[in-house]
Amino acid sequence: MRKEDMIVLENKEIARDIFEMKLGGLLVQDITEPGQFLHIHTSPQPFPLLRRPLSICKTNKAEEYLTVIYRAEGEGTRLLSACSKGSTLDVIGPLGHGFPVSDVSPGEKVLLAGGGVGVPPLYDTGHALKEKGVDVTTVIGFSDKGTVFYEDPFRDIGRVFVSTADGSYGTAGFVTDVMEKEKLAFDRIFACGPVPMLKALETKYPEAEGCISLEERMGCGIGVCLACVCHTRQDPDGSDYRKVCSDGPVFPWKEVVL
Amino acid sequence: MRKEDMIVLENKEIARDIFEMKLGGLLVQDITEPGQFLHIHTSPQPFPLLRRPLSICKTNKAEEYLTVIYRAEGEGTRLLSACSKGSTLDVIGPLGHGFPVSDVSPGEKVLLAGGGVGVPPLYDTGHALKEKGVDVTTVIGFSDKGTVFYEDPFRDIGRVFVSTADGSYGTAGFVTDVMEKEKLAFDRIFACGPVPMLKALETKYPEAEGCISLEERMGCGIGVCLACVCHTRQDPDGSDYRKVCSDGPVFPWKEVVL
Amino acid sequence: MSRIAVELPGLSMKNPIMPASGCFGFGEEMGSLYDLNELGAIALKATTREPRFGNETPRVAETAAGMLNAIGLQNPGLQKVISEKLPKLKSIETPLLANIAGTTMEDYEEVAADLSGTGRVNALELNISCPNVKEGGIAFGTDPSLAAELTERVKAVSSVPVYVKLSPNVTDITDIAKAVERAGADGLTLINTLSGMKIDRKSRKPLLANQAGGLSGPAVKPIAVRMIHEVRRQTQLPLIGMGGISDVEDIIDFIIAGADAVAVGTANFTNPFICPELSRGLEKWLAQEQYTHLYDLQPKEVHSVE
Amino acid sequence: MSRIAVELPGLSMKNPIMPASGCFGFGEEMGSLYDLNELGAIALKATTREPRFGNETPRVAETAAGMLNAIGLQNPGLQKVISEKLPKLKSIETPLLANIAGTTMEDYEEVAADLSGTGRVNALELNISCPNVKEGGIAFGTDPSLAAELTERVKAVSSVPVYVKLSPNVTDITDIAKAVERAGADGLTLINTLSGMKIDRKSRKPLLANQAGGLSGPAVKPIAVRMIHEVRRQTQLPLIGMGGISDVEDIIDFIIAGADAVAVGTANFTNPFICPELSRGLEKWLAQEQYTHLYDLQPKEVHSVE
Ligand SMILES: Cc1cc2nc3c(=O)[nH]c(=O)nc-3n(C[C@H](O)[C@H](O)[C@H](O)COP(=O)(O)OP(=O)(O)OC[C@H]3O[C@@H](n4cnc5c(N)ncnc54)[C@H](O)[C@@H]3O)c2cc1C
Ligand SMILES: Cc1cc2nc3c(=O)[nH]c(=O)nc-3n(C[C@H](O)[C@H](O)[C@H](O)COP(=O)(O)OP(=O)(O)OC[C@H]3O[C@@H](n4cnc5c(N)ncnc54)[C@H](O)[C@@H]3O)c2cc1C
Ligand SMILES: Cc1cc2nc3c(=O)[nH]c(=O)nc-3n(C[C@H](O)[C@H](O)[C@H](O)COP(=O)(O)O)c2cc1C
Ligand SMILES: Cc1cc2nc3c(=O)[nH]c(=O)nc-3n(C[C@H](O)[C@H](O)[C@H](O)COP(=O)(O)O)c2cc1C
Ligand code: FES
Ligand code: FES
Repeated sequence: MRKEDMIVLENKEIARDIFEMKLGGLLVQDITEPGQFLHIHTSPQPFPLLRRPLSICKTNKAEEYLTVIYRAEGEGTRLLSACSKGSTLDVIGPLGHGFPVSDVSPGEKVLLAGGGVGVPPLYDTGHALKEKGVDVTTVIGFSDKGTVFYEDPFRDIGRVFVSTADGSYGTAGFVTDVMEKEKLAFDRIFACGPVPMLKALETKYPEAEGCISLEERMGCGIGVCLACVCHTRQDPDGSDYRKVCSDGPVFPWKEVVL
Repeated sequence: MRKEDMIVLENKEIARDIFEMKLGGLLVQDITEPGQFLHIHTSPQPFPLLRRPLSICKTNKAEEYLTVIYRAEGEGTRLLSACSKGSTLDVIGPLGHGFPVSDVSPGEKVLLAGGGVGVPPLYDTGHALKEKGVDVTTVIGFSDKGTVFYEDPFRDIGRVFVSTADGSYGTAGFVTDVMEKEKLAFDRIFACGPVPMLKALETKYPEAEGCISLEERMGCGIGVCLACVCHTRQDPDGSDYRKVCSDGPVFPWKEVVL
Repeated sequence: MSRIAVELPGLSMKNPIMPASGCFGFGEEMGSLYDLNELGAIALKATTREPRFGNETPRVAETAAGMLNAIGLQNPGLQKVISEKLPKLKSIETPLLANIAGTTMEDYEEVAADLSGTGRVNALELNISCPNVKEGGIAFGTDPSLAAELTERVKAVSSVPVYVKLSPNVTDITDIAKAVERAGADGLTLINTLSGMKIDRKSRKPLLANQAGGLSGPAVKPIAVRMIHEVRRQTQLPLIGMGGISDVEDIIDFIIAGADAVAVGTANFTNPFICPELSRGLEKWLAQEQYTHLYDLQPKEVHSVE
Repeated sequence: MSRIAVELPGLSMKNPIMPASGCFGFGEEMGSLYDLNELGAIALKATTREPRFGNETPRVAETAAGMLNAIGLQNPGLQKVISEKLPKLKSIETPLLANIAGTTMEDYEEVAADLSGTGRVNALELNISCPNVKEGGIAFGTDPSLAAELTERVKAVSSVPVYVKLSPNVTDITDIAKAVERAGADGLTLINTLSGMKIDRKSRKPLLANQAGGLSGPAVKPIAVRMIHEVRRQTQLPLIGMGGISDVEDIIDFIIAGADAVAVGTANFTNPFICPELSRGLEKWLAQEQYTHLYDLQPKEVHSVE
């Protein structure tokens, strides 16, 4: 982990309110797993006070840059969206544990399931899997046509299915609807998205092998404040927990309570 | 008075930590007297919370811009100094009452006495006086050579004397030292600068006709919060007062307690 | 019916927004900027029996997302408020909430009787919570039984409804709220400022001449919201909420927490036009979100004013 | 002699800066980022007799220049703190201030006796001011006689100096300060967080699962400075000041107001490296300004620790 003023190399809207930002800096060299995240101070001024966690989407160690994709929604992400090329951002990272690509064997069938701004960390993950010779299928869901992003980049990795909740693009419904409709089979599943989506997946595929990536409101991002804890499923006395920031954000299938 | 997003037309350092900023906008047309001021929100973000009062230095109604000169010192003025050309600033103004140029008769000898960032409002004042055919002499004092500004522009208006506290430029000492040394005579004096300078002037020239311009910490800038009051000299029961923002910032010689 | 009109004791407000006491003087200056009839009500600057100059300057200081003030209840005194200030507000229809302060119970009684007797004042706001004057009623604001006694005595002499303005500088704000409710208060306004201090970086001493001052602005909003939420659950009284309001979303937060109307203080300094802007913004937002009335935002069990 | 070394009861600090309790865990994570020997001291996360999971999430919310937290004293409990957490701090020399919390006086006594008995803890910090757990000692923090009794009982069983951490959610913080001073406290730490609430703009309900949370960060600094200034004038005890410190100038403000050392909480989240950065920055600033010691900043009559 390091704290660095990263340089904004690019920052553009790629779907409605969805921005893709390219950041350059040494920190890129420290990334060990796809699915790790950054904790970003969104303004050169002291406020907003808290950093914003954003997943690393794409890593390019050779050219020393990475990409994040975020929805400009609240105060902090709106400030991010106004950052101009050449400005710097105070970033700490890489943080947390990503998807365990090293556990996957060549030839395995891996399904990537992403919802909304949960899609980004799956991109680097898919890439790493493909390089290993894994057979990757991607199913990504969005609210509507206007917010769909990264369909094409994922095509380079394998088959891609898109759903929208309002049916304005791809299959109408949720990621799980696509999976049923297309009867997608897989040896392992890596998922990231809103909690209802993750819950639906764990319920439909209780025996699956795989991982989910979780979101939680954070203070420190590095494991000291205990803001981001979640319960574990195997926890008779209710005292066991995981920290999303430092134990996660990626957890084994059904390890934690959603 | 209006509230306007004025456009930053220019913003440059003209002496050590002293910036000259040109602002364009309709507000310029409302200016009625030299010595009025603006109340500026120093950031496009909500904080710093309070506006900063800055005197109007130069007015150009034809081209609809004005100039302010400020010392970048605290949080707000440092943010101002980072404003780039083309950006906008939320400004209210013109506020307060300026120097009563209309009271001055052609041919009168007027002395302008300014100290540090008290110099700016005297510039428009001098100009207006000169246009009326008044004989203007300017004495301006600074801490040291590095912070001297606007000596040349004032030369267009009349004679100019400069002092520095450390003697690194012009006469060593204060504005009052120059006035004594040069035996400057005047019918009227308009002064703006730090309180010790104003006090020294009122003490040395108790019978002078003239005005001073005062600074005080402000809340509203428009007369509602009573943050900026000062006592008056003729005030038997201690209840009389003036508001610097709306009764001033320019007051008749010896009207208020310094 | 209007989406944003609200009825509070003595205050028939066409929108739920009023400038907070001390942040609007007696309306003269703002009246030259916009039509004061656009306001839901106006809380006037504190009036005391005798004229007060207040504290020496500096009287204000900036803090992170907030400001400190130590004006010290400067005002021209009861007689001049009646003879000079109120007449200037004759031509507008907006209800007036007269903030009154004092050192003794008798002070409050006299000011209350005379101001309510003018006919131009629609309700009184008992300022028992000004942190900036040592003798300024601060004990009335922190001691439930004193607060209750004062409320009772003022109610006895006032011909208009009486609101009590609560101090946040207390261990349990609901104690005072319940005490003044029992004593007959018609409503509560909260919160006044939190006592704070700033050190001047140059002199290395307290910056304000009064040393301490009252903290207001966005910094205190979470404290204000929490206190309104608490008080709402402990009393039936109408609540006028304030503390850091500066946009429409802030108003919504206060209404959800349990306020029946709101006051805007410090934000008037950032933007003198804020009150009418907020009432237009609130109306528009409610229309967009298809609420028929502001109070539909409140959880059912919470809203207690009919 | 060092310009920034300070001596407080039990805490021989090479610089006046420690991370505040709850903002540094038990030091493990930060220990992998920098050498913990750079710190003046470390205030550990609250320890309770039994393990606590704490409140449900969301546990934090952002506010204007501040944050709310409602962690709820999550900790592994006394036994695990002794067997697992403290041993990991063996190799560093930095003094440890163990923050202890409980529901009953007996809880505090047991935790105090056992932690002070480990030999690794240099002083105790009685957390009688956590606003986030209903049973979490809040009454001890608001009632001077309860606070005094608790202090006395803990002093009786502790083999190390005892600091009492004061709550700002009180009418008069000096009452509690004086009561615990008389009861034998060795020092005071202040302030804990202010109780606040944030409404979630989407659900229109309190955002934190616990509804209310504790406000910290720059927003509360003026309140903290005012309270330290007040307490300094009413007691002789050493004071560890905190509340919104995020730069060297903030530390100077606290020292001028009367603090003998400071703690940094929320700012660790903005910048995990802040504590060592501040101690280097403070040293440099004092050298530049030619102070021989930090305490030379304090007005003579104020500083009372020898
Ligand atoms: C590990 C992790 C990875 C993430 N990756 C991405 C990503 O790649 N792209 C993306 O668009 N979003 C991502 N998120 C969600 C993102 O952090 C929030 O959308 C963002 O913090 C909201 O900030 P704001 O300024 O828009 O909202 P504000 O409402 O101003 O935020 C206020 C506070 O709440 C927190 N907060 C609000 N919503 C969330 C949320 N959903 N999750 C966590 N904290 C929240 C903020 O961090 C901040 O502290 C991720 C979250 C986590 C925990
Ligand atoms: C009527 C008037 C006209 C002025 N004209 C000029 C000018 O033309 N050029 C110029 O450089 N300065 C001028 N000043 C002073 C200028 O307002 C302050 O230097 C400035 O507000 C300081 O802000 P900051 O962000 O640097 O300091 P900060 O320390 O961040 O300011 C904190 C708060 O203190 C207030 N404050 C601090 N110093 C002063 C001061 N000396 N006077 C009033 N408020 C202060 C700020 O406005 C702000 O509210 C004028 C002041 C007044 C009252
Ligand atoms: C400059 C100033 C003066 C004030 N004067 C008074 C007053 O005279 N009487 C009173 O009850 N409250 C007074 N207040 C408190 C406000 O009415 C209000 O309760 C407080 O500022 C919180 O609201 P805000 O955060 O919107 O400012 C004053 C506040 C400020 C900032
Ligand atoms: C996330 C978080 C957890 C905290 N946990 C504790 C705690 O366990 N015990 C305690 O005494 N104070 C706790 N505090 C309060 C801090 O120690 C400190 O008193 C307060 O945050 C003010 O300082 P700051 O503004 O620098 O954060 C906590 C604060 C935060 C933000
Ligand atoms: S965010 Fe602080 S422990 Fe996870
Ligand atoms: S600054 Fe508010 S009255 Fe002058």
